[in-house]
Amino acid sequence: MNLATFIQNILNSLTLGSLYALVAIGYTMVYGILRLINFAHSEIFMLGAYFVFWGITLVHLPWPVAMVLAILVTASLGVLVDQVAYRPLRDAPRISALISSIGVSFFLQNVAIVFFQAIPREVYRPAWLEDPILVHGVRVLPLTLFVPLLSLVLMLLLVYIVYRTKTGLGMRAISKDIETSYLMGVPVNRVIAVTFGIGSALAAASGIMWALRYPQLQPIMGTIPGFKAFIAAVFGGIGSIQGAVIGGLTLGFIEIMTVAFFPDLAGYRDAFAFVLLILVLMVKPTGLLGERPEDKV
Amino acid sequence: MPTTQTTPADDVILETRELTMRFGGLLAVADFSASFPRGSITGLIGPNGAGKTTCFNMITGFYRPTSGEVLFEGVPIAGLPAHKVCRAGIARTFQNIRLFNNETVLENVMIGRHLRQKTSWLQTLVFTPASERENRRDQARCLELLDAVGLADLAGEKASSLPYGAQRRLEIARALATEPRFLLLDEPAAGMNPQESEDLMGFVRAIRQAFGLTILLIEHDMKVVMGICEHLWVLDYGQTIASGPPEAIRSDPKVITAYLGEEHAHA
Amino acid sequence: MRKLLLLSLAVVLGLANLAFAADDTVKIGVFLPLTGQNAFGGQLELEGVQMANKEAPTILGKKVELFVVDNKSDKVEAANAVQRLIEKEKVQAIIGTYGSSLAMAGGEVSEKAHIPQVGTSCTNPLVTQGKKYIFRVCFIDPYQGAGAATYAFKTLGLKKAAMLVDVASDYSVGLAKYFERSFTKLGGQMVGTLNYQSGDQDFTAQLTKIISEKPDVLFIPSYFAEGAIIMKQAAELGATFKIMGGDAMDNPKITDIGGKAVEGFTHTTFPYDPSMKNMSAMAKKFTDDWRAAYPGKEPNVNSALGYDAYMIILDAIKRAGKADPEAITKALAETKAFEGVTGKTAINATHDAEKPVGLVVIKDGKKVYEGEIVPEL
Amino acid sequence: MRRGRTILLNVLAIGVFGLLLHLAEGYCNGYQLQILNLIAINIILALSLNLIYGFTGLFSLGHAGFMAIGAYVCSILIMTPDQKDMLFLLQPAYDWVQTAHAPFFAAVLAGGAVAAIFGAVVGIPLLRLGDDYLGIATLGFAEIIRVVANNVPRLTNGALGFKGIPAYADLWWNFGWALVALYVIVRLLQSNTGNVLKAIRDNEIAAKAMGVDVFRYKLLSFTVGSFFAGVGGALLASLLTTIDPKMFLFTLTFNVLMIVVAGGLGSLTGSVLAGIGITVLLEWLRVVENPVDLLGFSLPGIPGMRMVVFSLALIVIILFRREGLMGMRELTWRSLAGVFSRGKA
Repeated sequence: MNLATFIQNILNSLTLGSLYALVAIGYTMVYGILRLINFAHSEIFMLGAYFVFWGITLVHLPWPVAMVLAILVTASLGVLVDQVAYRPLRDAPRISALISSIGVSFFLQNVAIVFFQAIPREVYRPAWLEDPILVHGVRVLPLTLFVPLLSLVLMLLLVYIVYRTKTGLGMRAISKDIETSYLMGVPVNRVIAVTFGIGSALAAASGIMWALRYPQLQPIMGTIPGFKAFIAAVFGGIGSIQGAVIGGLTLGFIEIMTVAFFPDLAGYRDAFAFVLLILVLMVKPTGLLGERPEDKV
Repeated sequence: MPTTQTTPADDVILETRELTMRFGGLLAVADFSASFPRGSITGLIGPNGAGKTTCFNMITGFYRPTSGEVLFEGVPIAGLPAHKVCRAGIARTFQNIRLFNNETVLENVMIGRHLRQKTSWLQTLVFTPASERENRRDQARCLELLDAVGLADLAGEKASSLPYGAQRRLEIARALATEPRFLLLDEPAAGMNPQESEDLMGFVRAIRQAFGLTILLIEHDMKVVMGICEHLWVLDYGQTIASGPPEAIRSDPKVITAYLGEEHAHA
Repeated sequence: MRKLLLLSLAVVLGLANLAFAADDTVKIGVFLPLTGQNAFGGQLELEGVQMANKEAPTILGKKVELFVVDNKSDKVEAANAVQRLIEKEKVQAIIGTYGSSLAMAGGEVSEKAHIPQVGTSCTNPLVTQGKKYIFRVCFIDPYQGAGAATYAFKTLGLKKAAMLVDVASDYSVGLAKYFERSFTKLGGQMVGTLNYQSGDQDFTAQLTKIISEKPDVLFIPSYFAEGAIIMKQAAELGATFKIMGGDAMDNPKITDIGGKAVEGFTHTTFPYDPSMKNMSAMAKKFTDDWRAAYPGKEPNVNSALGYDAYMIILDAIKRAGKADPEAITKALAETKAFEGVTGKTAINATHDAEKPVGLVVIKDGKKVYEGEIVPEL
Repeated sequence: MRRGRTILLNVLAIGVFGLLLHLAEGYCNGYQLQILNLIAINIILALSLNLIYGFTGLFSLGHAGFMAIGAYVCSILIMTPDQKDMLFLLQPAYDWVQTAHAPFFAAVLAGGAVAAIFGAVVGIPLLRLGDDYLGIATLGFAEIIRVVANNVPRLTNGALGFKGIPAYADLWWNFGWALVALYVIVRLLQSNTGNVLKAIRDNEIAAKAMGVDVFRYKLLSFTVGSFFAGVGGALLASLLTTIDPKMFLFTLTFNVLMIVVAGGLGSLTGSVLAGIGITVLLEWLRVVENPVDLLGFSLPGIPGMRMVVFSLALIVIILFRREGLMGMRELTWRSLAGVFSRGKA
């Protein structure tokens, strides 16, 4: 493998990995607080991408405006999903909310199939993202840099919210102990709603960027990225934002690099995530940075 | 460290040697060395957070001690998994009652029988005489146990539907079903009114007699502790601060300090 | 609550009964993937069938009634769907489906029930193998793969080929094999075959590897959804080789989604395309009617195949003189020169349609029908 | 004696049921038979998952993987060598795959057994994980099985899968196996070992303190569950006569999970009832995709609508009846008698 190809692979990994990471954060935030695997997250991701499409083609909004609006709409949708499908189940066994989230996921995906139809749609990309720059024989698409950079900005913003704001404090309190948080006067339901909002906004942002990177809209487009991002979140230690980022990047690198170095294994690529996950869980049963729940006797 | 040996060493059923547990930087229990004469009722007392339940967890295999040894009838058992400790003949109850809530009272006790059963479920599949006989016998035995704790009438009820005191007794019956020789009771009188506590004392003495048990209990209710224990061990911040018969402990200034704070000790 | 459930059940059952049909109709069942992974193909084919039904609503003086069931791109559903068409709707013939594995799952049922089934675009040889009641209006993959290889090697003079294959798609795996077989037999060299799985959207690792192997042509036996992204990513990574594909890439949206990246892309197809120059009268009529019926939406080959599948059944009924399944089957097997939108069709001994392999090239953002090629096997 | 009466009633019920099957075989059309067969298979799958999750508390999402194993093993064994010769178009099968052959009963048993072996082998490392982690790891296992099936064409014929698998799985086989599954799981749960499994579900720590080797019993439950998942997969393969890796996507596991939850986690009769209900419901819902003529109005059929309604139903069920149809209760002769005598009163 020559150097240019190698650098190309690193760039590919970085882009894919940061997208996984961004989606993974949404999973990890909700899980950290509610211990819920929000299966609907991948459909939120898909809808975010579609909303931009509608914004541009139907309402003729400029691209950045459409993007911001889509993120806001998707965030509200995420909050709505929580209010309708999860909130009534807060005191129920956890499986109930899980089943509910599977139901919501099926529902949103099939509604999308009914209304958007299954035919893939094109994605508008601003020209400045598409024209490649040649650096020492390596073709760099501005998009390839734009994706990890924007992801980084969003992650930093999130870290600020979680560690520097009152709402963030509430989130951390709830994730430690929801009962006590109620007693301490944390506005639990509001904080959870905000969490869903932020998680969904991130899903929308990553959905949009995913659509920019892999330019096509389909009602089922969220399934596989959502799945893998969730694996990344568990791998990194679900509940931990840093873990989600590390997990997402690791997964991106492993998927790309294994194919790069062992092209014969390319057909097994979708299994890498799981093999990796199972290996890590064998050694660290709660993922890389996951906190070990205390075994209270 | 004050240790008073009241019985000859060969009659000691369980002995701990410098049992120590660290959680990260926290020293939960330090060098707990104690011995328990066969047939005795011993109390383990101390303020909240003193490390009493941690001692229980180390003896019963829920925690692997950082260092130290537990000898049960001369055999080292520290670090064995909990189910093997139970199999060896040590049973326990929990501070926060842990019943199998969705199952009946009788089923709860039957689970205690399980490790003494010889037939497998595959035999149940084809109704072999051996498994049928064993199940009948064990059910009868469990009903006897329930009778002994006064719950025979409630055998078919769901465990979670029992009143609090009955749940405590069920937990003890379930522990007895495993045929232990050493029984650890974690705050058996918690949440009981004086009359219930009084009954409990009689009950504990009775089961020691009936089942040939050695009993170690954690308890905060001093009336219970003083009433039935023949020997006490006192922990504070993981350290063993005193040990001896109840009367001696009652007047030990170190114990009073631990419980009531410095100024009371000299009052 | 329970009463409500019963009530709604009764309503549902009642609705089902309203859909009964009179005796003087010919019932044709349609099972296509209208949702799921293959939905884009199935939806196009359904529109073709429906348009044919609109144009030829009667045969032998009887009304032709269509029963459409979604097989959800799922084999279990496909078998169920056919079962339902036969048992519940009592259809006399069945159209379907897009996707070979779906056609095979449904075909087992039709074969057992002795109901003729005409496949639209299911190109795997196994679909009709050893079957009495299963036919198709498309050619098969060995033929198509050889066509693509012949065109690449002979016509374009490309000597080194690579492939990017969807290992989870029987269509993709099969077509790749036949392409490779013909290409190497003709004297070409395979420099690399890389795999992916249906639903993947990131192909950068595989493409980076392929680019480093410097092939002259990359053959992607993909479905259209993945194929378009593959080409887009290949362009972004600076690929300069020619890219070719099979009939599953034939979709009017390809230029919308692929943009500049699909320029020069060539794929084999069934001999129909709205951009065809010397169109047959039949094809011309279809194109005009389509444009009138669906303004703003270009016809495509899948719709044409759906249309042909319907028409070939009607043709068989006409020749048989009755709409009895056995008679239709017999007449279908004897089809010698059916004039379809996708060319003059003969059903051969293995129940496959014999028609030439068409070629489409994307030029200046438009699909251009290049002509036909006779595969050298 | 009550026990004697229960046995008598059970034998009678099986007899009546057999008669019903016989009648069904004569009077039902192929479509209805297909649904009946699917019901039997779904019941087997739901019972096995309920054993693992509802009764032992092991959150396993690996059912599709075990079904795939059972389906492939059984198919390889019941297809004739000639058939396999024709099937393996792209690459020839391994010799042992090519020559292996067994009668149907043995093949289904083998399918279950291999699935059980896999269950035990993956169970040993995975069952140490806590709930959600176990769920994701088992889901991962199922996905790995599917990916491997795609990539080892000499064993599985890759994406082409198997076609023309002999259709031995008729009503008698399917319901016969469903009865076997029901019997084995009921007896297992009635035994004291069953009590132990439920104890692990209710309170793992207390179970340990009662001398239960928790890991061993988890493994037992997981292995028995995997066995019947494999059996279900094997029967499904022979019923559909065609399989490929795409069939065993994780949505398959979710369908089974849905039946279990709808019936009630920890209720076997709930699983049976929900197995019937949901299989039938899914078929009925096809109506919503058909064009409907209602009082002169003609509504076009909307593809995809069925799953919209279905998922909506799922959400409504979980929101308004979260413990499922039966909760943890069972339908027994006694409770039935209770219903009837109350009805008279």
